[in-house]
Parts: sequence; structure tokens; C-alpha cells
Amino acid sequence: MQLKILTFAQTRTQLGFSECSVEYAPTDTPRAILRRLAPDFDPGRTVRVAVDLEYADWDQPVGVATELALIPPVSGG
Amino acid sequence: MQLKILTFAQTRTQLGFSECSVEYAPTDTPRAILRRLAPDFDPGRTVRVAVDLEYADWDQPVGVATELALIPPVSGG
Amino acid sequence: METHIEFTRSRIVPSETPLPHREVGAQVDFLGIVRELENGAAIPGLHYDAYETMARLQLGKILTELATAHPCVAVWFVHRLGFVPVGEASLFVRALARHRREALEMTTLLVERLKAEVPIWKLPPA
Amino acid sequence: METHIEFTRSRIVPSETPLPHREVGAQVDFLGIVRELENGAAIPGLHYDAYETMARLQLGKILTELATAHPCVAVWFVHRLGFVPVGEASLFVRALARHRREALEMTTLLVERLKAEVPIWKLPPA
Repeated sequence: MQLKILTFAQTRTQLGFSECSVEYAPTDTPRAILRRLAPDFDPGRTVRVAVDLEYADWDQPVGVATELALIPPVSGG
Repeated sequence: MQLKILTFAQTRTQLGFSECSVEYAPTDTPRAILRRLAPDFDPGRTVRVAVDLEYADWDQPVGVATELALIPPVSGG
Repeated sequence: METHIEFTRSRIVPSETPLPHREVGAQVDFLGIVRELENGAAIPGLHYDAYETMARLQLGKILTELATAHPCVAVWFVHRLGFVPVGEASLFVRALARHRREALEMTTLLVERLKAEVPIWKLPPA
Repeated sequence: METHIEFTRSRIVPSETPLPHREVGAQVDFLGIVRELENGAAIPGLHYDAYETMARLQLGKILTELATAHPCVAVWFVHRLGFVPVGEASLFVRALARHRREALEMTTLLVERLKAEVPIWKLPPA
């Protein structure tokens, strides 16, 4: 199964892509998916993850999903 | 000495004038001045008094002043 | 803090004002609008009256006080007097500040103080 | 509550909107404006980017939540994306309500929640 990965702001610079697709299983956690894609990238405590447009837990299985996004600290307004 | 008396909103309706001049002494209180002018009018607890554009005490001498105004509950905005 | 206090008998039309400098980060505009129902009855509008000299003085003092805790770059205050039809503004406040909190707090507190202390009255429809 | 969420790459120009009905008593407009100094250095402007699909969804949920405690008649939210020069607005919020408190609270809280939760970023000048 394919999952679209999106990056924004500094995570885009750090990972070097804005969008890509990866193979995943619904039992994978966001952290595991990201580690396979970018073993050296650590989201730390400030980068959140969103699954299908909702904030999600880095360590809970993604389930059946189409889009995972890295959300660095937001600064709109 | 002359003091200008101003009324607004319902105090204008109740007293029947918008402006008049009265003789006063600086030792007079606003309450005494008003009582001489309109013996039947009671400001009660809701009508405030202003002396020379500042809220004043009904029972403190007005001092040397030019203008005394009755300020019923305000409702601007 | 630059302030502007105005009473007008004309319709209030907020216009874009040039920013006084390049460090303004927030603008808040407040319009108080006459509603159709006053104590449950439909009205065509309201009459407003003011003790204008005192209102100006008290507004100036309120603005000076509020500026201590909520410093803004500029504040405009415009109150319409005379007849104001339903759907039109009786009050316009604009606050410009470096940060949003000052502008929002200034606007909120200025309107609160206005309604408690400033000698302006809406008169019952005749 | 009528809501309108928009992202635009053009200059934000708040226009007078017709009131949806005659019981609107307060209109609050908030403009967030790009300031010249960013971390002490003068900049020509800022770039904004958004995860627009998620931002729309989250803003809709925030508005629904806020409407419970602060019911408004209508709320507009417009965020500019791309380059925004100093002195121009990156954000516009308009809240119409029966009473001023709802409109002021809605505006204040919507901007707070935006800044904490909604996936929009200002990007450092290149």
C-alpha cells in the first residue's frame, strides 16, 4: 500500500523533498515509516505528524491512510 | 456667582430644560444646588453628577466651578 | 500613542488609513451597529446624544490609562450622534499596535469603559 | 454560524460586506500585518506557506468549537500565502455577532488557536 508523505517549512529543507510516496502497512507507526524513509531524521519534540489531515501520534499505527505530513511548529497569522 | 446646569437624556425630560444658569456659592454641594433648582427631583442612586467635566460627589462642595451636569446612566456604543 | 476622538452626525465609513510606521503588526476595527430589536420591539433606529466636551475629556483619560498596560501605536474613536438607522454603525474604534494582544485588549477595554463611564446616551425612539 | 475560509496569493483588501440580517450588533475586523523587523533584522517581507487542505479542515473544526461558547452570526478567515511585503496584511478575520463580546472573543480566540494549531508557516527570508 502506498502512503503520500508531505513536508513543510524546515522539515522540507531538512528532508530535501516536498512530497513522496512510500510503501506502508496499516500497522506501521508514523515514526517507523519516517525512519525507513529518512533514518537520520529525528522529529524531536517539536515536529508533529498529521495522518489524513488530523494530528496523530508518532507511535500509534497509522491504519489505512493516504497522506502523512510532517508539521514543524506552525507560525501563521 | 453663576453656575451653568446641564441635563441629558431622561434627566432632561424630567427637569424640562437642557441648560440653565443658577446662582451658587463654592461651598454649595451639587445636591443642594439641584434641590434649590428642582425641589421635587431626586437623582437617586443612578444619576451621577459632573462638575467641570469630571464626575463629582453629590455631597462635596462644588468649589469654584462653571458647569454642573446631570449624568443619567450612560448607554453609548 | 496617537489618538483621534471624533463625534459625527454622518454615516461612519471606516477607510484604510496609512500605517504610521513599519512596526505595526496588528489592526483591530470594531463597529457597534444599531440592531432592529430594542427591548423586543422593532425600531427604525436610535438617537444618540453626548455631553461632548466631557466625553472627549474622559475618553482621553481612559486612553491614557489603557495605554499603560496595552500600549498601541494609534487609536481612533468615532461615535455617531443624532439618528442612526438600523444596520448602520454608531461606534467605530480602530487600534493599531505592534502585537495583536495590545490592539485586541485596547479595543475590548475601551468599549467596556465607554459603556460604563462616557457621557453618551442612546435615546428611546420617540 | 456562516463561515468563510479563504487562502489567497493576492493583497487582502477588507471590503464592506452586507450584514446578513438586522440583528448584527457588532463587527470586529482583525488584520495581522507583516512588520519590518524580524528577530531584529529589517526584512522586505515574509513568505507564507500552508498545508491548505489540513488548515481548512482544522479551521472549520476550531470555528465549530468556538461557536459553542461565542456564537457569532458569521466569521470570515482569509490568510495570504506566498510573499507578503512589510506593511501588508497576512491575515484577515472578520466576526459579526449580535453582541460585541462574542465578536471580540471569537476573533481573539480564533487567532490564538490559529497560531498554535493550524498548519501555516512563515518562512525565513531567503
